[in-house]
Amino acid sequence: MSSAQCASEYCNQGWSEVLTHMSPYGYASFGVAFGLGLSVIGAAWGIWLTGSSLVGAAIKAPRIRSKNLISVIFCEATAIYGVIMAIILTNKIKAPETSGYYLEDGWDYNGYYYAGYGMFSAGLSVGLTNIASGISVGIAGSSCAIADAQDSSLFVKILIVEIFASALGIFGIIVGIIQSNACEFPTFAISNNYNN
Amino acid sequence: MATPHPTRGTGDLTTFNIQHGFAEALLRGMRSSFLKDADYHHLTQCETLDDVKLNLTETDYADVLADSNAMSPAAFQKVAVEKLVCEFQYLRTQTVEPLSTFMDFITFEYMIENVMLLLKGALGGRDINELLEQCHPLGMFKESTMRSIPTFENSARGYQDLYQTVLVDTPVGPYFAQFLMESASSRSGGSYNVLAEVEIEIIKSSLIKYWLEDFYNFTMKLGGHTAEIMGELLRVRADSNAINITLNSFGTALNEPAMRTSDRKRLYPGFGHLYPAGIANLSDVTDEEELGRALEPFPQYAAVWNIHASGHGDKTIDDAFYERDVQMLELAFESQFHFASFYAYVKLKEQEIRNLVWVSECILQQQKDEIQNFVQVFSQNAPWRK
Amino acid sequence: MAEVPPTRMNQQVFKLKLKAAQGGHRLLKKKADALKVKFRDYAKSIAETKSGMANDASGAYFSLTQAEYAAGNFKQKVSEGSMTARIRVGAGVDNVAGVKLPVFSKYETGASADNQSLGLVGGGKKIVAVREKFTNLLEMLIKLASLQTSFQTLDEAMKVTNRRVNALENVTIPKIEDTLAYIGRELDELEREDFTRLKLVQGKKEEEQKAEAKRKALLPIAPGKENEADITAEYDAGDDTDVVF
Amino acid sequence: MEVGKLVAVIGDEDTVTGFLLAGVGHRTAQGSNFLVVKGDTKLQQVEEAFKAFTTRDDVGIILINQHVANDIRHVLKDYNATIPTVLEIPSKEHPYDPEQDYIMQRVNMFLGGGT
Repeated sequence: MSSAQCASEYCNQGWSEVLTHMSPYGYASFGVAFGLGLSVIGAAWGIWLTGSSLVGAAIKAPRIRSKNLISVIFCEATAIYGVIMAIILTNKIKAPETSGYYLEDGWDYNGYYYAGYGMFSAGLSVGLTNIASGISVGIAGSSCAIADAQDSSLFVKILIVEIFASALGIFGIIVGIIQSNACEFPTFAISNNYNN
Repeated sequence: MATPHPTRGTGDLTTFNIQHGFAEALLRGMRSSFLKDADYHHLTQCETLDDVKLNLTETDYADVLADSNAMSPAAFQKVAVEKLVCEFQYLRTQTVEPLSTFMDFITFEYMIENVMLLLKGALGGRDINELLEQCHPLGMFKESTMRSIPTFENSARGYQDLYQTVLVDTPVGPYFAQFLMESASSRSGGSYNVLAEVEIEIIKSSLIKYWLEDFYNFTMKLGGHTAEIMGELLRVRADSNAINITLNSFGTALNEPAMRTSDRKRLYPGFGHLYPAGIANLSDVTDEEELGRALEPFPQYAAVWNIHASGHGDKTIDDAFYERDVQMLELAFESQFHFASFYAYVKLKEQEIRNLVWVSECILQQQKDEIQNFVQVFSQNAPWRK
Repeated sequence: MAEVPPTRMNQQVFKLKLKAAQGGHRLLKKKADALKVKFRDYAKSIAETKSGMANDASGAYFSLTQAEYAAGNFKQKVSEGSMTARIRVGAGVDNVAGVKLPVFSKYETGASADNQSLGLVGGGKKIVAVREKFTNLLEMLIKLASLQTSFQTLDEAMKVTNRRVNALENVTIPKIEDTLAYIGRELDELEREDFTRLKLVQGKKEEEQKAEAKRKALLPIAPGKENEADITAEYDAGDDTDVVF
Repeated sequence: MEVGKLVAVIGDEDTVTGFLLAGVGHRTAQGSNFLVVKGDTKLQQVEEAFKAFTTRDDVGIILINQHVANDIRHVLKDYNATIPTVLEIPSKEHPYDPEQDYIMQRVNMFLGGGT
């Protein structure tokens, strides 16, 4: 690292330093943000894809408009997965009970970092799978609307495809919950407990 | 030629709908307006045009027919074309770039026809209002521009003016420019000689060629599924144009040795499956036998050619090409997330209108034996679905 | 009739006229029959050609429909621009029973066809078929036109001939016959008048003779008088039956 | 002066197109030898065209669609010259009806009455 560039002691020595120095609370919160945000992006994308087709196809075949809201709801479901995950994760972030600027001695750093990284990954798992799920539900939903407009018997068949696409999001949330299950932010120092 | 460069791509599977999803779904909604097998069946059973009209009122044509007292094949055609144009323009208003440019490209073909019609009418001293009525409504541009085309005096200067002030302003102007330029370089004399001496049909074929090339370039620049599917459609169209021009030139002045390379070769589009090797062969053929040999290396056209060569009484090369076209256009229409479906829609609708006219003409002329000889659109019984 | 003086000479003149009229009538009748036969031929072939033409025409129109299906709307392009007729009709003359009949024949100027490149991008073959069909139809129509003009001319000629025949038959000949009859009647009348006059004169003479005889009975009979009495005795009323008025 | 006479056509678009393709069309600065009768063509126009064709001495035959002929029957009845010959032909939409043809009426009368 070039010290000439970075003479100050507060200067970060590259990304690795940033990432390693980031607080587990930060990681956990980012996990929440990614989980929710990416899910919502996926859902919005899917609704966009479905919605434009749905509206367009409904002009010539108005009967499809309420039935095909199911496709929109499927997309919406991915956002809900994100919200559920976000709530679960948020509930797991607990502030330390100790007061003061520094963590107490004997603080359970293992559990502390485990919880931070775990929740970050759980959020990413949910977010990324939900993006994929949302887009794929959107594409299938778009085709569903168009197909249904021509032949209503196709609706159920394409809906099954949509359900499979939607299931992708569920895989994400299941894995995400399992990932986050073991994450428990320590609220007080373990060694202090032993000492007392 | 300055093919307009698309401002942005068409988008792919995941992003196409963001810009064009609505318009595309709208277009697909119109698929239900195609006449179905049962409709065709009923239509071919009709005895009079009254019956035809009655049967059509159960289809998508009900509304437009209700407002008109059309009772002849020509009137049915007029109504149907107006409906198509109305739908097309509705679609056009719902589109954004680059789809809107793409749709404009579709109309250029008809614009070329209209300009040629006006020019020829002007040479014959016809009434402008009468001419305007005959123009294809899909190829209309600004009325004041159209009106000013036949007003030019019939002289060399007049045609220069015509090109410089009027045609250059139209979307098809560049094609004229290119045509005039190429003609000027191959012959001496100004644009007057060209417009007055070259047969209108040949000018039109040249312009159509430039248009096809331009359209093809534009499609290639769009990329993605559009380039893939639309490119194929245009390539086949270019090829069938080249084959047809060769075939139909037999027995006309175009087949003269001198004209073969100078004029006929210039009508062949500069792309397609036949280009460049096949085109080179085509430009030398002088009769049907040689044409058949020139097409032999291209299995897809050799098959079509064999239909013509084997002389099936009721099936001509035009029918064979139409059948191929319909098959390809159907496939293009059925796939999603690209622009070719818009082109396919217009062409398939045109085929349907042609069928409608055919059926009603057959009924009118009491030619029941021939009534089945049309290429149905989206038929469950089509040969390629069996 | 009255203006014709009933004389022997006029009777002779009218007998000649009658003969001439009957001869003319016979000739005209023959001509009318000849025309009628020809006319019937034409009528038959017109009927045949017209029904054949109806078939050909529908075939030709249908080929146009087929071409339109293949080449799109090309009709408006055909009627645009200036053009020169490639096919014209020459007029000849045919002679039937002294009637001149106009005959049309197709005549090709040899000018090159307009709109040769029509349907270049598709349907050109179909348009060529339309050309052929309509050229055939046109040939047939030109033939029909000849037939029809001949038919009309013959019709006219036949009417004139028939009128003449009828005029001879119903007006001229009866008129001459009437005149002849009148002349004969008048001549007979004159004859009878003479006869009556003769009878009267004879009666008078007989009375005179009787008176004479009475007077003579008183006198001796003169020789040669029996002869006179025999001649008058031949004029007996019973011998005159063959003259009937 | 060209040899031979022209064939004039009065009829609907299909009829005129067909015969033009066959090569009867003749259009000069003075005018053409055909008239396309459309739905909106006025009767007067047709009458005038017919009269013009019958008085032109370079026209030998006038082909006229039967349905058009029926519209101007009054003019046709008055026309009794032999040349140009007026020939009634069927049109695409109106199949040939011998009943309406003056000549065919004569023919049928003759054939029917004569045999």
